[in-house]
This record gives sequence, C-alpha cells and structure tokens, in this order.
Amino acid sequence: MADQPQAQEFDVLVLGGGSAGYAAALRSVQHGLSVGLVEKSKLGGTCLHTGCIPTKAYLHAAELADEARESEKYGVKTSFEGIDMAALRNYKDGIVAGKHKGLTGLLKMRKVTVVEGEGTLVSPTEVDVGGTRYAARHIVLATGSTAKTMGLPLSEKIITSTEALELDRVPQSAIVLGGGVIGSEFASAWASYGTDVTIIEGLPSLVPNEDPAIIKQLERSFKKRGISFNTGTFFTDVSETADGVKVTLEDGKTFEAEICLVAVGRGPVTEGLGFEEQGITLDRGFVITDERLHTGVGSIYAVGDIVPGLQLAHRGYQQGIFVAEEIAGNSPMVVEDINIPKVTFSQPEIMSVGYTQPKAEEEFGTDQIEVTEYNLAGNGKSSILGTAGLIKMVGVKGGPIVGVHGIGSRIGEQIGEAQLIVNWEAYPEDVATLVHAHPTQNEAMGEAAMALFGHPLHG
Amino acid sequence: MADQPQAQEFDVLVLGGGSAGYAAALRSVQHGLSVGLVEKSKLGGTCLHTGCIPTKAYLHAAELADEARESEKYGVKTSFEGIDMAALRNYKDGIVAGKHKGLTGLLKMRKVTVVEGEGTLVSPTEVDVGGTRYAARHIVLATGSTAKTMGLPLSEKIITSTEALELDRVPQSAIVLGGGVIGSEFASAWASYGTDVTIIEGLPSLVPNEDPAIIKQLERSFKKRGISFNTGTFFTDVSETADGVKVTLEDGKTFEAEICLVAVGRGPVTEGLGFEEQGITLDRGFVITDERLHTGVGSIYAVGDIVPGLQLAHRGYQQGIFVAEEIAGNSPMVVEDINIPKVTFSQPEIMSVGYTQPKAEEEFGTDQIEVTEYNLAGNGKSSILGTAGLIKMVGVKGGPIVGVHGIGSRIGEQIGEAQLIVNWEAYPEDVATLVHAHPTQNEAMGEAAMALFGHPLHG
Amino acid sequence: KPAPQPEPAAETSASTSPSGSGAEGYVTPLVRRLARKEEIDLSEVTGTGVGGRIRKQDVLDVVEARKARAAEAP
Ligand SMILES: Cc1cc2nc3c(=O)[nH]c(=O)nc-3n(C[C@H](O)[C@H](O)[C@H](O)COP(=O)(O)OP(=O)(O)OC[C@H]3O[C@@H](n4cnc5c(N)ncnc54)[C@H](O)[C@@H]3O)c2cc1C
Ligand SMILES: Cc1cc2nc3c(=O)[nH]c(=O)nc-3n(C[C@H](O)[C@H](O)[C@H](O)COP(=O)(O)OP(=O)(O)OC[C@H]3O[C@@H](n4cnc5c(N)ncnc54)[C@H](O)[C@@H]3O)c2cc1C
Repeated sequence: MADQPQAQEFDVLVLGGGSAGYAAALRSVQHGLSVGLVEKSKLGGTCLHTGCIPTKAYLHAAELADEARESEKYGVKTSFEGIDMAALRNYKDGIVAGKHKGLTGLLKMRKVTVVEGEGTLVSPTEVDVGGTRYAARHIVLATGSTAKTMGLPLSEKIITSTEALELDRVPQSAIVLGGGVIGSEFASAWASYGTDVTIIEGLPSLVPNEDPAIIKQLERSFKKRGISFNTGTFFTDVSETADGVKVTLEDGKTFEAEICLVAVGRGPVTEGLGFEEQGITLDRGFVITDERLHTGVGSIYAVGDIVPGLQLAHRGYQQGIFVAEEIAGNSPMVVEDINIPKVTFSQPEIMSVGYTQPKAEEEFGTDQIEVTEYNLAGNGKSSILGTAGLIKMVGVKGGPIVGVHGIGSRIGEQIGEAQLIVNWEAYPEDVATLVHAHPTQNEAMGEAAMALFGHPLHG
Repeated sequence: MADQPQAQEFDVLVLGGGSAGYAAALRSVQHGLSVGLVEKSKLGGTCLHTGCIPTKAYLHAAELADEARESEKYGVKTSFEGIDMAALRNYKDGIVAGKHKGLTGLLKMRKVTVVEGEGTLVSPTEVDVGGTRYAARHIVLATGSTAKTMGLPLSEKIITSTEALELDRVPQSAIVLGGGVIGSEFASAWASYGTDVTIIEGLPSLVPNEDPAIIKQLERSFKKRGISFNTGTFFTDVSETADGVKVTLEDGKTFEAEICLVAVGRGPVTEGLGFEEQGITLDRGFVITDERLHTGVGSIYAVGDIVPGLQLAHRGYQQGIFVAEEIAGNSPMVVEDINIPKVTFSQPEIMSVGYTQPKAEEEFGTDQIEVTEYNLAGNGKSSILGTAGLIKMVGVKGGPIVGVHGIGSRIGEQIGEAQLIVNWEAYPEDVATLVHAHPTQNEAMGEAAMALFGHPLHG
Repeated sequence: KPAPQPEPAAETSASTSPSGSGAEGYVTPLVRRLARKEEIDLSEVTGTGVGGRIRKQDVLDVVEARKARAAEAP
C-alpha cells in the first residue's frame, strides 16, 4: 500500500500549478481529500515566475532608484550611479527561487501529489499526462494565461513581459503597447531606471478600468515623471528598424524606440487540451462556467485566468479556495469580481475595490450616490514621503460605501482597510467614528470617510 | 455687531491648541457653536511642532539613508555619503511650516476665534488671558504635556526630544534614556544616520507595552542593526564629562557617550493654571475625569495628554471630537484606550490595536483565547522589501479577534485594517474569507486571519 | 452586491444620529450585515455588549434559538 497506486486516482485533480491551481489543491487537502496537481513547467505559474513577484522586485528597485535621486532634498547625501542589471536580476531571481522552494516544500508537506508534465483532459474524470491516465472524482482546470501578441512578430526587440524580465540591460528608450496594469508598471519601472518611455494606449486613457479621478492623477504624475503617452488611437503596425522598432498608429503617427513591449492583455491557455472535446464551453478560448465556477460537465470546475474576468493572482486564490470549499460541500459565498481588491504597483501606486463613480452611477443611479475625494496634500505622512495623490470614496446615499480608490506612493497597502469597508458594507459613519493613527497615510482613509459622512476633521 | 463683542463670550472655549484642543474646536463649529481657542505658543502643539510630524520626517530620512546603504543588493548603484543636517532640518521645518499654515488657515476658515496668550481658569465659565476674561458655556482643557526630566540637569549634552530635533549635527554616540516609543524612534533614526546608540530602559524590555512577540522581534532587529540596549535596571545618575555624558545605573554600571536623550515619559501641563482652584481633581498633575471626559466641575471637560492614558495625537483628536459631540448633545460612543490604534515608527515599525496576548489572557482567561503568528518570511512583498517581522492576532475562542499586532518595515500602514477588525469585533472567518491583494504586505493580515480560522493558505 | 435600499429599523436609528455613534443604536457593519442575511430585526435583539450594544454573538444566539424553535415545531 505505497503512495503509488493511490496517486493514480484522486479525489481532486488540478490541471495547472499556478496561483489558482495550487490554492485549490492546498485547500482541498485541508478538507482531507487526496489531491493530484499536474504542472508542465514550474509550480507557482505566471505570478511567481514571470508575473507578480519578479515585476514587484523590479518595481522596488525602481523605488530605490527614485529615492536615491531625490534624497538630497531630505538631507540624505547619496549619488545614484545607475542600475546594475546583473545584480538586479540576481535579486529578483533570488526572491523567485526562495518562494518557489517554499511553495514546492509546502505542497510536499501537505501531501499534494505533483505530477510533472503537460496534461490533457481525456474524459470527464481523467487527465492524460505523457501517456499515463490519472483519474479523479473532481477535476479543476487552472491552466492560466499567456501574453497576447496580436500576431506581432516577437523578436529581440519586440517582446512581452516575460522577455522584458530577462533583459540584460536598461533600454535607452522603449515603447510600451498598452497602458493597462502591466504596461503601466513596466513603464514606471523603466522610467525610474532612466529609460525614455512612451506608452501607446488605444482606449482614451491609461488604466482605463480605474475611476476617472485616479486616471487623471496617474496621467498627471506620469507626465511629471517624463513618461510620454499617446491615448485614444490604436496601433496598426510594429516593425523593426535598423537600430530599434517603429510603431505606427491608426492615424499614421509613428513612434520609434530601442525596444517595444507588447502588453495588450493576456489570453487563456486552453487550446489543444481537450476541454471542448469533453463538452466544455469555450468563448474566445476562455472557459465558461456558472457563477459557482462549474463548467457544466461532470464535476469539472475552472479557476483563475482561464475564467473571464479580472486576471489577478489573488482572484485565482479566491476561486481556487472557493472550488475546494464547494467540492468539500461547504457552500462558500460567491465573491464577485467587483469586490476583489486591485493594486497597480506603478509609481504612484493605485488601489481600488468596489464601484468606480461611473459604475456606481450606472448601478445605483446618479442621484443615489455621493462621492468624496481627499487630497493627500492634507495628509502629514504623504507630505513627509513627498507624494501627491488622493483617496476617493463612493457611497450610496444613506447607505454603504461601495467603492474605495486611492493613488499615491505606497498607497497600495491601504487596500486592506478599503477591502473590509467595501466587503463588509460599512457606512461612512462606521469608519468616520474611528480616528485613525497619526501620522500615517492610513489617516487619509479616515479623513475621506469623515468627509463622506459630512464632518471632515482636517479637510 | 462686529466679531469683537461676540468673541468675548463663546459657546465653547478651548484652552490649548494642540491636537486634542483644535479637534474639539473644529468639531464644535461644525455643530454651529461659537468657539474660542486659547494658545500660548503655536497652533498645532507638541505633535505638529516637536512631536509626531518632525520626528517622522527624521525617520523618513533615516529610511532613505538605510536604503541608500543597502541598495546595491537590489541592483541600484548608489553611494551613501552621510547626512546633511542643515538640509534635513530644512526639509523637516518645511513640512512643519506647511502643516502649520494649513491648520491656521483651516481654523480661520472655519471661524474659530484664536486668542493668543497663556490662559488661566478663573471660574467654572471663565478663562483669563493676559488680563482679559473670556466667558463660555463650556470649557475644554487641552493644555497637553511636556517631557519629564526627572530632575536631570538639562544642558547642551543632556537633552529632551525637543532639543534633539534642533541638533545641528549627527552625534557620534548617544545614550537614550527610555526604550518606549519616543526613545526607540530616536534610537532608530540616529542609528540610521550613523550614530552609535545605547538605550537604557529600566523595565525588563524595550517598548514594554507591546505584545511579547513584538518585543522579541524589535529587540532582535535592533541588535542586528547595532543598536545596543540595557534593560531591567534603572539609572541613578546622569552627569556631564569633559567631552560628553556619563550615565550610571542602579547596579553601578556606567555608559558614556557624546549626548544623552532623556525620553522617560511626558508629564501633563496643568501647574498654575487654576484648575485645582476651581475644584478640578488632579492626580500627579493629570486631570481626572469621568468616562465621558467631564471634570465634575461646571461644564468643564479635559482632553488629550492631560488625561491619564495613551499619549497619542489621534487619541487627542478622538477625545476632542468626543467632547464636541457630547456638548452638542449627540451622546457619542466611548472609545476605550485599548481600541485606539498605535504605531511606532522605528525601523522596523510596530503597529498594534486591542489586547496583547498577556492582557487578553488576563481579561478572557488563558484557555479562552487563541493566537496566531504569521511570519513575514512567508509574505512576498516583505521579502521584496527585505524585511523580517510578523503579524500576530489574538482571538477569543469562537469569538472575535481582540488584538492585532505587527512588526516589520512599513508595517505601520496595516493599522487601518487592524483597527477595523478589532473595533468592529470581526471573527477570524470574517477576515479569512476575503482574499487579500497580491503581492502586498497586507496579504499577511489575511494569512494570519486564515491561520486563526484554522485554514492557512500559504502558512 | 450591497443593497442600496433603506435598511431595517435598527439600522436607520444608527445612521440618523449625527455622530453615528449613540451607544444604544450602534451596531458594527458586520452585525448589521449578519442580521440582514439572517433576516433578523435588530430592534428585537437584546445586546450584551458595552451599554447594551448588540454583538455578533447576540445575533448568532437568536439564529440558534430560531432554529431550535423550528425544530421543535410540530
Ligand atoms: C507581468 C505580470 C505582472 C502581474 N502582476 C500581478 C500582480 O501584481 N498581482 C496580481 O494579482 N496578479 C498579477 N499578474 C497576474 C497573475 O500573474 C495571474 O492572474 C495569475 O498568475 C493567474 O493564475 P492562474 O493559476 O490562473 O494561471 P497561471 O499562473 O498562468 O498558471 C497556470 C499554470 O498552469 C500550467 N499549465 C498550463 N497548461 C498546462 C497543462 N496542459 N498541463 C500542465 N500544466 C499546465 C502553466 O505552466 C502554469 O504554471 C501579473 C501577470 C503578469 C504577466
Ligand atoms: C517626540 C514625540 C513624538 C511623538 N510622536 C507621536 C506620533 O508619532 N503619533 C502620535 O499619535 N503621537 C505622537 N506624540 C504624542 C503627541 O504629540 C501628543 O499625544 C499630542 O501632541 C497631545 O496633544 P494635546 O493636544 O493633548 O497636547 P499638546 O500637543 O501638548 O498641545 C497642548 C497645547 O496647549 C498649549 N498650552 C498649554 N498650556 C496653555 C495655557 N495655559 N494657555 C494657552 N495654551 C496653552 C501648548 O502651547 C500646546 O500648544 C509624540 C510626542 C513627542 C514628544
């Protein structure tokens, strides 16, 4: 009775070992189920190896570079002598390796059976990996996403985020196609390193999913930082030139730079994996599920980036945990995408959860909502850090706060309080009556709530 | 009917324009009351001019210095060349001046009548300022606190925090008497600037009011940073030597350094102000009030550092607002000191709200509580920042989370979520079911709650 | 999705007090949300918290009692 025979038939089999997949696996074993996890590349997936973690290491170095440049103003004599790309990659690789080791150890300790190889769904209860069939009562699809390239010819100079993380130098100049989260983060990091950056965004603004007040502030800050951007016109062509790349827009305008980062979104990894053959519905490659993440076939669920909606690692965790609880019979609560916290780690950072003003107006009616914007200029700690920015709260009149948004250096960490406010349906006075710790950036959350309640303290 | 005659008789008269006093004044005008505010020195009081704000500016410069020293590890080539004390003071003074101007403008805009001069209570409804009597239906005492010196002979070399903020150089070496919040913050800043620091604390540990797990981590971090400390023995003497100072402890041990910072606590400013003469009870100088901050005399209230308990600016705001609401007849809810958020801005930072483990054991019974400690080593963003630390949560079994504590670089900003959890009496599952944004330090709050709930994700 | 509609009686009393904090009327957002989920009228719940404040446990107790009554019912 060794592990082997048991390992071929599981209670739960997860296809893909990224954020969503491993969360489903880990939570399932906590409920006493036997779990297999199939991974063709590296445990941890996009987020750990080519997503969240390495980009945030690069952005921390960017912050250090900015601070070194500015620190004389604060009485700290330093000189910034440039980026040492080899050392930066070492640091980044060290963080990734450490987390990868930790995750691998954790899965082992919790007795998740990891199967290495590319899996294909071959029946509603079976996955084939390199000729071996693994059966399970429940299957969770978590094969994640990959950068969309829109048919552009990738090369040394036309790259996606994955290649950008392996560059051996700081580019002199770069065009970033796409002003969403990933594009804005790379633009921000490179600008801090000294690159001349231009963002091309087809929609009318950068980070188009954010609240208008946040967008305005980000664009203002990026401009101040010397990051150029061209919004509202789509590109038609990207080509290599003798010494770089050229991007042509619909209106004929052209831009040239040393390299071009293609950050126009991420598409699902579902092709050729047998999903449709088993009767699962795909829409432009995404797996369509019901509200409870069930695919409608057998006991097959889908989680993470292959499910349409926010492509975020912690949404993947949330869905992975949700499905594990569902399989365990615990009828978990559905957390809608609108209530998932979001952070963009550019300089300045953005955080948001819940409704933007336009979305709230649409949902509740323009005359049913009220908003407040608290300018970080009034916040002591933000002045000390030297950051501009704001906290915006959107409330239903006489009702709960349904959206919290913020922008400014380091403001991402305010997402915790914001998330509780929105998810717990707090009223402005619930927050306003709790005086916040002085002098923190967190105070700005309290001030915004006081203002929404009609009694600003310092505002 | 000019402003003048009206100004001599107010609905509310506040004595002292620090955090507590000005909050009472601002909130009172919001309720339509006429308000006078007597201030003998500068509006904003200790916190703005010689407390929270200038110290945090110094601590931000300290952070920049640490980062500059370490940044090669992160691939950012910089060299740290020392502190430019003149520039640092300029920066600090600029922040203070900006906030002072803002506050002065705000009080003016809100039509608070500011009376300059030292006020004395001369009847239950009157305050004398330089021979002029100002009458009011309600009086709020908010005269604040000042550094205790325990009879030590202050000099160029034996100084309090006020003088420390005006030093024109980075001392080579310093002895800090007192390892509480203020002592630990100065020790931390100076160590970052390059000073050789020794803390002398009579109680058995640094920051003795914190949870034992936090204390242990702070002491470990300070040791690693080269900050020496001697705890558990009180000092008996401080004297000047030819080129510095000498501190002698009860056990005969002596310590020498260039300067000595006396940070052994702050005492109330109430002497000679007529309080006792009007029948107000003082205890070691502190004003004794009932739970609703009433002094028992006429309609006289006391707020801020003159009321025994936590000496924090935002507790002052809270009390000031409370009394304004009370006067306006709104029966506000009492916020107990235990539920006031606390942050220590040393490197590493500390945040805490609610019960420490020992206090919870005392209050609820040892077998009625459960605790969890989440090590920041498991938190991606903390690894990226290069910080050690932990989040600790204390819960009542089957009941709410009653204490949240944290330590680590930048961890102070987690106080917002911590404060909501404790003040809103959240159960572990209320927090654990909300997956936190990745990769933030805030995630550690979610992980701690999940662990307390019995289902850690990454732990 | 949060409901924008006016809430049950106990709640309006909390939100009409200008400070939003009158001890008797005040419940935390979590208690309010739980009460709505369990369809419990907070004005009929006895609070055991400071100053008679309704805590989550008080609402949970009512839920339990109701379940017990439902089980006993013929
Ligand atoms: C540059 C960048 C930055 C980002 N930053 C953030 C951020 O800061 N915060 C955030 O929340 N999100 C961020 N994201 C998004 C985040 O990485 C994704 O949302 C998350 O990784 C999705 O998790 P997943 O498990 O659905 O998919 P993935 O992480 O893509 O994992 C899927 C896994 O399945 C494996 N797999 C695929 N097919 C098969 C198969 N047939 N057989 C076996 N294994 C298979 C893959 O090898 C992979 O390991 C970022 C993404 C990028 C690209
Ligand atoms: C070095 C240091 C760092 C600190 N850091 C922090 C921190 O980070 N966070 C935090 O929350 N707290 C901090 N504090 C504590 C904070 O400063 C105090 O809790 C806060 O200032 C108390 O406010 P208050 O209004 O009670 O008194 P004060 O701020 O002391 O104000 C009292 C005011 O009354 C005036 N006054 C006194 N007597 C009279 C009179 N007879 N007539 C007229 N006016 C009079 C004084 O001039 C003064 O302006 C710090 C304190 C120090 C010393």
